[in-house]
Amino acid sequence: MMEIGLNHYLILSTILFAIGLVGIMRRKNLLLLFFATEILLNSVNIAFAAISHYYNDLTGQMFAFFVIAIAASEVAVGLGLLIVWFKRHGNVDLDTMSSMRG
Amino acid sequence: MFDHILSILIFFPALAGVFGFMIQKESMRAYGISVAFIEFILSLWLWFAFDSNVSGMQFMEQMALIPSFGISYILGVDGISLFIIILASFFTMIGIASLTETPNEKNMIITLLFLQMTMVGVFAALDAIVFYVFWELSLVPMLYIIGAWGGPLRVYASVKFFLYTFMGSLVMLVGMLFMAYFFYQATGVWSFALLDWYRLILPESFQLWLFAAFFLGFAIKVPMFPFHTWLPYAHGQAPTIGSVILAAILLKMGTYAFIRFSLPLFPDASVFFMYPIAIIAIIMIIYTAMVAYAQKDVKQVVAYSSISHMGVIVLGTFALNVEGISGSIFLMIAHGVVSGALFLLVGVIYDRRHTKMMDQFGGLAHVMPRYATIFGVMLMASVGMPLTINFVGEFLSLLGFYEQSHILTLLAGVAIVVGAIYMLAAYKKMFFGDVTIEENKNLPDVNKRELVALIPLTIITIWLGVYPKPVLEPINNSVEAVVQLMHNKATTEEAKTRIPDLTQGIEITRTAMKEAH
Amino acid sequence: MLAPVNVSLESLNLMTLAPMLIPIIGALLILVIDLFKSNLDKTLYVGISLLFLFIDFIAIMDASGVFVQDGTVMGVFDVMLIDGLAILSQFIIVGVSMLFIPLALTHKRFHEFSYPEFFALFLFMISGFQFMVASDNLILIFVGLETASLALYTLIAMHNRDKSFEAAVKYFTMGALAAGFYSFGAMVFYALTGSVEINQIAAVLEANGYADIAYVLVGVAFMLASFAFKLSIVPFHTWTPDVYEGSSAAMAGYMSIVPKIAAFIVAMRIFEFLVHSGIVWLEVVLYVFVVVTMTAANMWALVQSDVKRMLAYSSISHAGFVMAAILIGTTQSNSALFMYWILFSFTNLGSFTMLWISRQKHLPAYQRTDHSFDKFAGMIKTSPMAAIIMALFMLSLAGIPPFALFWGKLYMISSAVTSGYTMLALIMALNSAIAGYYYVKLIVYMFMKEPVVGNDGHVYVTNATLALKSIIGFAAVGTIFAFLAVNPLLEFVTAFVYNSGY
Amino acid sequence: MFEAVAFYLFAFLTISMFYITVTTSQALYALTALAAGMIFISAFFFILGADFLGAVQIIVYTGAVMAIYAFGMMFFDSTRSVREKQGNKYIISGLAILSAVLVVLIFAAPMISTNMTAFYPSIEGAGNTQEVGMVLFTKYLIPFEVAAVMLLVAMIAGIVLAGKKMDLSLTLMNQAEIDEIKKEQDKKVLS
Amino acid sequence: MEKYLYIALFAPLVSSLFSALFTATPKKQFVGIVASLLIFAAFVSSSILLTHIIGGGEVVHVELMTWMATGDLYIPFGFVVDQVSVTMMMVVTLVSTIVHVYSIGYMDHDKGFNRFFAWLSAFVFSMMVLVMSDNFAGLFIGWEGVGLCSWGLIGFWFHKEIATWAANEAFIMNRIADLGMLIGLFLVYWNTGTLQYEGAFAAMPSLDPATLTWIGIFLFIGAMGKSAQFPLHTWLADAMEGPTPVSALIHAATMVTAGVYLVVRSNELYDLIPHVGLFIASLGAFVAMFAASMALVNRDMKRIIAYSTLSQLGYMFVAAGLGAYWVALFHLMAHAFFKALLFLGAGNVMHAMHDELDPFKMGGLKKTMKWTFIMMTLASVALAGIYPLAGFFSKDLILEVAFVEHHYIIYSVLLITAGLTAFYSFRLIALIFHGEERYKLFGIHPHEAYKFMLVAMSPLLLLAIIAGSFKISYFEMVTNVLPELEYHIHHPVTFWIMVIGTQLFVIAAIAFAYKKYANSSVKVPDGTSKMENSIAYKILKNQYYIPYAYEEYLVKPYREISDVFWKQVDLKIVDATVDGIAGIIYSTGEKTRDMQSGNLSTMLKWMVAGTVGLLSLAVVFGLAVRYFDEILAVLSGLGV
Repeated sequence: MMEIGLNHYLILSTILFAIGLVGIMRRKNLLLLFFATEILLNSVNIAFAAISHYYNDLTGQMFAFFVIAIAASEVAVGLGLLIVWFKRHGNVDLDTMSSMRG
Repeated sequence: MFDHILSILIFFPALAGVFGFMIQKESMRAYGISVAFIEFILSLWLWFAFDSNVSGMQFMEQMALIPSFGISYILGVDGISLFIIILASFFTMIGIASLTETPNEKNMIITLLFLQMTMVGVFAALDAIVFYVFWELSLVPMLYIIGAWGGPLRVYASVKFFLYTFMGSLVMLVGMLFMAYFFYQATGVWSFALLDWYRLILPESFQLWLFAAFFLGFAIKVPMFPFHTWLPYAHGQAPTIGSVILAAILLKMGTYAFIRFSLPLFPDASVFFMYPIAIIAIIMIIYTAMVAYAQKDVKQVVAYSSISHMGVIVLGTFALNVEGISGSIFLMIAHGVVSGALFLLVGVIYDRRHTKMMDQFGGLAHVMPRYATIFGVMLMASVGMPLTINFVGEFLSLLGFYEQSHILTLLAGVAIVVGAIYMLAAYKKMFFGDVTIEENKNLPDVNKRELVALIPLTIITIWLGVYPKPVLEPINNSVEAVVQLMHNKATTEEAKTRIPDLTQGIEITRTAMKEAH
Repeated sequence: MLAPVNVSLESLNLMTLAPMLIPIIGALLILVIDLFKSNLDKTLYVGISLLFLFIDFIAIMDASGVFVQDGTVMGVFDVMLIDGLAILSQFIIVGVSMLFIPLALTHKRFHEFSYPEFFALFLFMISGFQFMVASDNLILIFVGLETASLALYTLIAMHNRDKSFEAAVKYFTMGALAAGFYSFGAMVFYALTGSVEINQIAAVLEANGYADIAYVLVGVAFMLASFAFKLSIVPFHTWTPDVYEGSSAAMAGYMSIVPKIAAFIVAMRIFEFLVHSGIVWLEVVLYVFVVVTMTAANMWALVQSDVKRMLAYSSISHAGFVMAAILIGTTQSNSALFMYWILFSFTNLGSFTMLWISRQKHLPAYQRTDHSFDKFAGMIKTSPMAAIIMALFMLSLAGIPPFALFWGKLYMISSAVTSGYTMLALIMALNSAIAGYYYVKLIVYMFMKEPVVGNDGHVYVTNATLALKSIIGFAAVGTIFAFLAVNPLLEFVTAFVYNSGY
Repeated sequence: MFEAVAFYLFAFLTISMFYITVTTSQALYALTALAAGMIFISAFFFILGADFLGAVQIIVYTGAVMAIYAFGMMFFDSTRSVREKQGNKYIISGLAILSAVLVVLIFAAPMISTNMTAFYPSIEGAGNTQEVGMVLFTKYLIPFEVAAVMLLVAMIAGIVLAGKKMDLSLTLMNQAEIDEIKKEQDKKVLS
Repeated sequence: MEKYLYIALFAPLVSSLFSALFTATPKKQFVGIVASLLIFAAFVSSSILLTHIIGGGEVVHVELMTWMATGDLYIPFGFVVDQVSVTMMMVVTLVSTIVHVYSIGYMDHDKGFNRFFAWLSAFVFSMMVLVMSDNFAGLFIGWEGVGLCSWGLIGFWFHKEIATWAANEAFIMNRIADLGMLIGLFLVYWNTGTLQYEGAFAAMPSLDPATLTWIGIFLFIGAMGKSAQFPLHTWLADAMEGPTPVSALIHAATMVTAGVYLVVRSNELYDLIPHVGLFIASLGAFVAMFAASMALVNRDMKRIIAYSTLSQLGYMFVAAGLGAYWVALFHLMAHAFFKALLFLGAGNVMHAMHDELDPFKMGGLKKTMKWTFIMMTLASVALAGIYPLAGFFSKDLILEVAFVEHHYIIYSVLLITAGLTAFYSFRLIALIFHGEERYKLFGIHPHEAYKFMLVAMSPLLLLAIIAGSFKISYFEMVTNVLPELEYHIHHPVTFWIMVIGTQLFVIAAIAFAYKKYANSSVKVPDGTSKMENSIAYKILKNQYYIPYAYEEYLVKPYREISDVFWKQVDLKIVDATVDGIAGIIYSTGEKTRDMQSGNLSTMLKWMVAGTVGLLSLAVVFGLAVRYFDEILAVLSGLGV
């Protein structure tokens, strides 16, 4: 228990990922929903860093690095989309977005 | 010219159809008739040039289409397909000639020309995929014809027709792909060429499955019980021309395919499935005849009668001997002529009264004697009166099957009774008695345009009933080849005995016959 | 201390980068032009894009020449991978893009095409897809994927309607979740093998004999989820109809082809070796995916009242159909995948273009959505030629021979048959029959119904310009005469797939 | 020992922060918790010796991403509590817990094949940043450049979407209106 | 001689086609005349052929052309004129010539005059094909052809519901029998390899008896239909709805005897299977009595004669079944003459009575219709078998045959029937021509038929009287091809007792009939008399309730089952299944489309759910692999 191995990190990562999933499913406010996606990516980053550490291999860090970059760009686009929507509708509630169905 | 006559026969109408877009609306009928006439002359030429002593394929054309997958454009006719091709071109011709005033006549004629391409293509194709292409493609014009010019339920009927047959043929396609794969396994080469496939002898277990796959496609097209329910709708809703071509040619695709594919490819399976199929055929014969008797709509009567007759054709096919198969092919032609004519006749009265309900008629023989006469002739042909075209086919089919099973033939023979019942009942309702309905009192008799279509059919009906030899002989020669092939390929003991070996004894009878003359 | 790294320029094989760089340069050029002189006409940008795509195409041809000669080429620290799959898929990507770009030249003005950014983003997106397919490094795949996706979200939103924003947001959010799945899956694989390169992952797993099968399966599950999203496999498909409906018809057509082929390539790379390693689980799951996707999507397509939405479901179904190739995993099936997709791209782009050409800005009262079925009622009476072409595309999609898609279906089903997936082959065939219904439904509307009062047929060509018409003509000719092209195509594709080891 | 304590501490902190993020009804709390969680994650990076990554994490996430989110939040005026209609909570928690349990079930067991050969091993005697630099600019040069393109795309996308370009629909306007707008724009440029 | 054969065969066809040309035009007298002349030409040719054959000439055999040839099957249009067929040809052409001529007068006022001759001549042609064919298939052509013409002629007055109904009934019933015939043909072909009489009969002796029995049975089923044997007899009485000349020609003289002809033609077969022959004879005897009994009480002139025909057919079958083929043929010939005469006479009466058929409404007509009276009386005498008229020779012979062959039951049945025959025949004569002139009550003014009609009938009268005298020469001719069986009752006393006894019995029956019906007390029955209310009378009146039973237990159920098949099975099961499958697919789509709620949150949930689904599968599988050994151990511990 006290010896922290790779599995601990992987489990932590999984738990965080699951929390992210909760957020994804639970949030109706799109902005808060985007927070949850950040959690997903971050949880994976921990695992990458840990694997990198335990394998003594840098690829994991690289992956984490790119994931951060991707997360950042997603924020830009996502917020852009939200702003457009907000300008038109004055809210960012995804329940209002259901003009297309079936 | 002869080298490519089949290609010309196939693509000439389509090409003409494409050019037809440029023709002015009023002139379209003349254009259509001339194209169909040329096509008919070409098909007659085909017959003229056809050597009826050769049992194999003639006018073969071959061109690699997708060599890496073994698909080639191979065409050819033998006695089996020759007459159906002629029938197809003939019916297209008289169909267009007798076309009554229709909205969008131009579209109709162009569609018919395309339909003709697919029909000829199906019967001339000797490559499974090419066959399949035309087979499927033929659904499209028919879909349009029924759907655009049909009765009140036309959309339902046409879509049902399309999807039902489409579904069946897709299963058949899977079967074809399997067949090609087995061929590939056996030889290391992909091929969809039918003549290549003929050389392949499959184990019985494979045959059974493949037979079943092909059967579904064919059975729906025929249509065999219990896959027949699309037909009454299709016929009931289709315009006259649609019904005529559907009954005369399209249904024949199924039975033709049985002879072209199922029998020679899967002789053992054919023997294995002979009894089940015969039972289905008998159900078709009796059951649909009874259903036909219950109909109130004369077109439905003819439609169900088609199913009933197709039952006899199927039965003859699965007699697996020369008499039966020749008979069934002949009956295909016969039924094409007769049911085509009957649908035309129904169309005649429909044009006048805009109803097909039999209780709306009665006593028509008083006001339309010529019509009644022609109808009577066709009726008698339909019930299989000797010296009409149908009898020859029915007689031979039943005769052939009698060798396989006595009791089933006896049951199938009930066709001649039940057929008479519904037909005579319908005739009685329509033509006999007094004219009770006011509108019927002044109906004009058949006019010239209708006679143009009906007289040739009547002549053929009698002519081929009295003297079927010119047609029967080429059929016979080709069928003998098929039967011999089946016998040679059969692997099970039962199949060997069920399918006659023609190398024995045939010479003797042939020479005996020649001496008799 | 670190020793300096010596890298010889030849060993980098920089030529492998050329096809991806060309669109990037094009995009930058467009941005620069816009900097200097704004408000230039869209034709300029269409021209530039076409030009660069054309050059790109030539570069790919060049690469294919190299491939034919030397086989698979790795480049730039073995990140780039130019094999048959990469080349074939790039051909499709760039080719379809070239067909798509002229669709901007509509008769009516549309918001997105008024901005040069659209074209820049479009070219960026293409390069993103190209990176995605031309690599077996999960990182580069991820980055390429995101580049393309982010650009795509924007392109959808730029259509500038409520529905398109909604579509973009939905797509984006689900894409973000899928990205999460992807990275988690990649993480598991990395944890298992210490590598993020697919061939090395495969090699390591092979070496230890899939000892940690449970781990592998978790990784595969997440990867599968993420690609199932991209490929719109049920139940990850839910974005597809909405996004297609929200975006312009042209864009929807494009989306049904290009992103999917890119995703297919990656899926092939990732899953193929797993399928071949005999993991029953994967086989079962893929089987279920294929069957459920085909069937369910078909059922939903049946009940649609909007043509575009119907086509959206139909393309889900097609994706499921093609997914079977990955399940089967033989050379024949993989070739069939390409065959199918190439033929599908013609037909599908054609049919979406037909919708695009008839796109109105203001909907009349009888029409609830852009392309409701009613709109096409009686089309044969008012504009016969358009109706016939539309019917042609529908028949091709339904798999009626001899039109394009039939040959794809034929080869695909054949590949199932050859590898013993008999039931699958039957299910595929029967699904084609179900699909027949909704394609025919449109034909029924066009050919067998009376036009809605007030519809004089002008609506069907409201957007028509020479460019659009030529694209349709091109697609139509391709659809009809596909049978002539099937053989060379088949040989070409099979050679490339086979030589790439798939 | 220290490592274990640190791991459990930060694990607890991150989990609680993220839990708050996804459950709180106050957008501001969520944002703050998220930022805190990000920082705690960077702690893991430091523990694991990925110093560069830790730094990047703090700068990019807490510095940039959170700032953007904060701006967004202000823009959307969602500082007050967010009202969200909730569907079936059991489905949500069930799915999430199930997924966690399932994965954990697998991850709890050690991997059998642990003797990995590192393809890009850490270099003896070099700092983490240097190592990262070495790999990033050789092996991952192309992804790096593509990431640059991606950021460019994101930037353009952000500008296009959030800027004025999407305010009016050119699709629905007629030519005269557009000319009007253009003229105004020109005026502004001239003045 | 072939020339004459062709004339005999094709003259009727030409006649038919010629008349057919004018079907659409109003009545043309010359159509009837030309048709009659052509038929007469056929008659002349037949006579020439007959003399040729009698003169010991060779059998004329021609093969016109191939009809069907496929596989081993070879069927030509071949025709043969031998002793048997020439007899039939004579009968057919003679009676038809007379009927044609008669019809010119009878159909004088009918709109369908021309059409009538077309049909009638077509019938003659079919009949000629039937009798002249040299193979079973050709026979079948004629067989069906006469069926067709019979249909057309029974339903000639197609505006009458009952006539068309009767036509259809006749056709369908014949078809049922034809099926049997067809099966017989198939059996012949597959067992002998040919359908030519010559080859087939030659091959038969070597076949096993079971097969032969079946062949015999099926061919006889065919014969039963045409010859209206029980249980397929009902159509004949109903067929009387057709014009009377038709009844005379088709339903008395020619077509109905086709069955007898078939049996006679197949004598070589039936000789091999005497048990079937016995069955035929028994059935014949039964029908003879059965039909006669129905004739006793019937009140329809034509139906009475029809039942009498039926009864006489029974006699013929008795003879044929017992192997006395030439006797059967002889009776056939004789019967044709007097029965046709009887019918034509009845036609005259009908004409005179304005289509009234109930003899009870006539009476005393001998004054106005003298010639008809004489003819019909003589015909009835011939029918009753009184010496020296035709009936005596032929009918007595059949009784003798039955006696000699020791079939005493058959003999006694036939004897009783002979009495019944005499009774009902003269009941009819008495009611029509004697007694009160009851027709006056109905305001009818009867008149004698045209002269030329009576003249036309006269040859029949003559033949009915003298036909018996041909017996010996006929016997000599026919036995060239038929088994040469002479029947002599060995003891002359027995012979004379029998002959005289029979004659006395018959005369007594006639006397009784006259006594009962030739007096002035006969009234038009009103359904109140005691006799009319007796059970026996009702049974006979209703034809043993057989038509009723057919209607109730065959026709109605058929109609109802058809309806059920269509409305319940076809629409509600078969079609509904197809539509149901499509419906299920469609409604599944309709029901599950809510999955696409358009709400992003739901979509995300679906994605997560999908992933979780995949994961759970993965974990189950993964754990199963991981703990494979343990699971195995547990399972084996459980004893699985």
